[in-house]
Amino acid sequence: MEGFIYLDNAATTKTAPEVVEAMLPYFSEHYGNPSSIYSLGAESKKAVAEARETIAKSLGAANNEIYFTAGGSEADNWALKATAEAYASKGKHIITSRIEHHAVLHTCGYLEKNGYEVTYVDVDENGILKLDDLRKAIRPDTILISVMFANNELGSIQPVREIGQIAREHGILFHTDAVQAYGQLPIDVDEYRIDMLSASAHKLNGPKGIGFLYIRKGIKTRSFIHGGQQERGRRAGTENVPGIVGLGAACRRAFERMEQKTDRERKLRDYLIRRIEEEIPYCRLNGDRERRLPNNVNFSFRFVEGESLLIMLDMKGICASSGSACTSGSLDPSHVLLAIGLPHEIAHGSLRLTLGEETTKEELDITIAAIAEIVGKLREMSPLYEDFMKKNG
Amino acid sequence: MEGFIYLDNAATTKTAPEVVEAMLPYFSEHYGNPSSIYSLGAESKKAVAEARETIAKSLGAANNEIYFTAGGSEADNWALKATAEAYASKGKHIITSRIEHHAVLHTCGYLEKNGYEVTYVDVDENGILKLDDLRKAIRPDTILISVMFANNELGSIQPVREIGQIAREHGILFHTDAVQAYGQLPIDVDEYRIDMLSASAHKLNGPKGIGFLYIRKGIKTRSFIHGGQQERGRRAGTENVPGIVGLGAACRRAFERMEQKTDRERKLRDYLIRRIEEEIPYCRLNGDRERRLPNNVNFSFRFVEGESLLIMLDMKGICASSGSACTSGSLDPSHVLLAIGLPHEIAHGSLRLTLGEETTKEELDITIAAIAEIVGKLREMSPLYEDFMKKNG
Amino acid sequence: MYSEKVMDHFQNPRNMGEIENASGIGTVGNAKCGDIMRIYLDIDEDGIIRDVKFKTFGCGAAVATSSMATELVKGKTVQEAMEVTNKAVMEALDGLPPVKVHCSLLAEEAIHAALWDYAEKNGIHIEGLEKPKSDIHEGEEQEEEEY
Amino acid sequence: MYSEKVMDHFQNPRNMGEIENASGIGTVGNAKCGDIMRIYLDIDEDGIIRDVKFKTFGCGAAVATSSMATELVKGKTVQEAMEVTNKAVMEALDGLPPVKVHCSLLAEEAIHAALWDYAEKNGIHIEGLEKPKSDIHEGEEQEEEEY
Ligand SMILES: Cc1ncc(COP(=O)(O)O)c(C=O)c1O
Ligand SMILES: Cc1ncc(COP(=O)(O)O)c(C=O)c1O
Repeated sequence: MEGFIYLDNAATTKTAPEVVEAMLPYFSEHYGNPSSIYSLGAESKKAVAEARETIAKSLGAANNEIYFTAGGSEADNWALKATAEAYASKGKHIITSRIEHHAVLHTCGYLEKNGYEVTYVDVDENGILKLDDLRKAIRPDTILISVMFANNELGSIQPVREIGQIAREHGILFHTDAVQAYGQLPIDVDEYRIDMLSASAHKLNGPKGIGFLYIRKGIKTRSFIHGGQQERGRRAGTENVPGIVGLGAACRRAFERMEQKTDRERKLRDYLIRRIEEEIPYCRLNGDRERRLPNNVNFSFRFVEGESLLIMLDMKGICASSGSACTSGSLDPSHVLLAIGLPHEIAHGSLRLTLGEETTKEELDITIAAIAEIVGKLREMSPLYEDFMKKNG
Repeated sequence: MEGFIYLDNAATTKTAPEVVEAMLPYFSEHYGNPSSIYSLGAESKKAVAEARETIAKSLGAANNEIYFTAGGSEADNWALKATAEAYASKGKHIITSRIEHHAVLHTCGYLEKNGYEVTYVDVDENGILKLDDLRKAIRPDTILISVMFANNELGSIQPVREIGQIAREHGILFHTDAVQAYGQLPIDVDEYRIDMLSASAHKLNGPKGIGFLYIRKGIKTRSFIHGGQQERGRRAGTENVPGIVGLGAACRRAFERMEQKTDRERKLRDYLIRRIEEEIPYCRLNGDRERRLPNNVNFSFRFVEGESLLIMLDMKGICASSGSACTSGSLDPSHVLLAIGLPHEIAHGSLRLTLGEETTKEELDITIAAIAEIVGKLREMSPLYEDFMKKNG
Repeated sequence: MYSEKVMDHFQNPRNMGEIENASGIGTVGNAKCGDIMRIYLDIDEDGIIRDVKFKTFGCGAAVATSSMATELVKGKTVQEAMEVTNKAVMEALDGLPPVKVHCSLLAEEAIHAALWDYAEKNGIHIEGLEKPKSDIHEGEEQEEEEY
Repeated sequence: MYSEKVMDHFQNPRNMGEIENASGIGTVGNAKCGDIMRIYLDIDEDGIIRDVKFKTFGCGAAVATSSMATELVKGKTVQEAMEVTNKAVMEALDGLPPVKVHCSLLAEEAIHAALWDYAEKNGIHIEGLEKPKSDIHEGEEQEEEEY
């Protein structure tokens, strides 16, 4: 793949070459099992401990509050299912939002089939949780509030501080899926009163297949994967040492350059938004203009369908996405776009462009021109546009 | 780590440099999300499909019967929990063996706490399942038999063909934890009537943190990790593309050279066994002499404690293990050694040496001399040996 | 995910556009489901489809099947056009991914809807033609239960 | 996992061996749990520990704590030896991993058992000394529930 423009960093990122470099010795050289007693294992163990410490520090957490998982989905499943199990005697009610990732939503669906009740709190038209609705949803038997830190499609940043406060006041646990936010926004688990937090390395220029769950000390939990004594008996399975080292390296890297990187991306993002709004008619910015991830741009183009747009962009070497990467292949428009009140046909025409550390202004200029051309072409082809122009044109 | 002798290949193996080579392009070059629509994602998708096909072929299975997981433990947890859930209406009884890996045993423990009944079938003094006891354990409400293909401590190969036959006759599902056997022994899921099979890449010179679960088509199953539509909606989470590619490469490699590799290891194994038996008094070979993994050697040395032996071997640059890598740190001797009837004090003195493709006869000669010296030294220090010699010497 | 033929018809759609004063126009699908197809037919006195155009709002497969369907009916008699099934469209495109089969049904339906319009306008009966359904999104292939 | 001091005492155990006709011998632990320690004391008429030896079946920490315990009591009076607690042994070894703390208890207990034997043989009473427990493996630090 030469000369393509990658604007799908919310789906996954390029693993930074330094991160791969850091991982390499742990495949064929220091390959010992960290649970073993000999020196070869001790090297792996040390590497795992260092990664854990880096991550703990990045969140203001303690080392033994970090548990490695195979990614964000496992962390979300673990947080919800284990909490549900451990606190079932207190209550069986869980609160979440309508715009969570499927890893949370489908886990909630599973819990509903198993005797739990779930309240899905609405968001406003910008994709921000309605705090009043959250307050109203709380019941004596509520055991968990799970609201994402920032949404993967809209980039909308949730009022995590307020949610944490509300949860704490009511003695309810607070889990946040920070898969999109971690590494982009500063997060302090004490300041935000977060009890559990999920993250995934491949969203911050780390490798795929590794992530972690932060669990505040003192919280009752249960294992999700049972077996060996890894992760203090909480998560079985031979440690993915290269993956953990990669996650640690990606984390260190992301936190070192966070301010500089996000400043840069925020400027590029706003440039991209402005030019699209100026140059392409009948478009709508989805998500909050201010409370938004620095790298997220999401537009709906009326009369145009997302997949066609994506394929045509791909033909020009531009990688983008229409809604969540996970839902492609499904025919329904994304639940997130519907939750902010977009009509189906407009939701179908959404385009998500998510910037990365290598994104340049030149790439965006090319992309803007490409979108303008393609949207024009697809509208020419669109019976909806024809009807609209006949009525209003 | 220079000049060490690695004899702990049952715990984990060195990732083969060619395998790492195969993975590398999928970190920073073809890093696209396989679920995405653009060409960058298509390359990842193709790589994943190829790995799946390699694995399916190695088992005589269909491509869509292979589901990638984060390793053997997740595969075991998934197989047991999902089957328990899906077949609960048929019955809540599960049969397994006393010598399973903790990933199976602790999952069984979890299921027992959740209303399931588990029968743990005994093994004989060589660590081979007692088929008569298995037959007797079957009840009308038995939904699953889970017996490992080969044991991780003793290397004892289980009568999988007979178990598959018995399970099929009774209309009971058969899961086998083949984490130790896959890549060492030829396995055909139809021939052995296996309905589900777990494997883990890092046991066959592949990377850590990736494995798979084979699920025969037509079997009712449930997701274990809920979320996105990856793995045909069965296992959520952005695919660990480099890991999957590494697993595929390790699998291809292992099956290409299986005969030659295992012939070689079998010879070395038998050489090691013979010399230890000849040269070190008061030792006992644990596990079956014939029905044994080609790379496994497991001895108990009376009057000697395993950890001390391991540390002294490590000081000479020899990596070995005493029981399962996962249980180190625990004070009890391994449940497997107790299951074959070893008294505690003898179980405590066990040493597992597991050969790998790079093991040489010279390394074994050095190891034998080291063991003889260390066992002698530790016996000098042992009050048990003192008492024994006073009585019998 | 798409065959080369599909990609070709998507990139270079044949017969895209409108026909003024068409003999028959059919629009099927709905925006809610993400695809709408409109077919314009120009049919002469002998019942031969002289010209055909389409407009489509939808995915790559929707565009490609519209384009191929127009190719397949162009120059045909009305009765011959009735035999252009979704299977014929799919085959001509070297197949479609399972989740996209419904697009080929939509294309068939769009032709039928345009023919129905032509028949109504001209008060004629076309053998085997039924009033078009307003929504053909039913019975999609489903994975087995997920939980 | 072990400190350098522990490794040193494990690799080069001090006072390993037996004493013929020892003034007191104590054996504690049991093979079932994986560690047994035996202490031999040679105590002179003034109640001073002239010599001490140990034999241990057990892990690295068991060997190292035995070795260190013998070092700490050697040359001491019986009463001084009574003050050699497991804490003192651990500190002298720069600490032990949490799962190995019981080894230091075992070492303390082994000294006490040998002193008890000495006291019994000589019909004397040692201030603060209790009859040794036969098994000291109790109350290990446990992780919280696992399921
Ligand atoms: C027999 C057996 N089952 C399961 C496992 C667990 O595999 P993993 O560590 O890859 O999760 C292992 C190895 O640790 C094993 O030897
Ligand atoms: C908000 C959010 N949660 C969870 C996930 C799942 O993470 P993973 O794919 O690493 O399992 C993702 C990304 O796919 C995400 O964007």
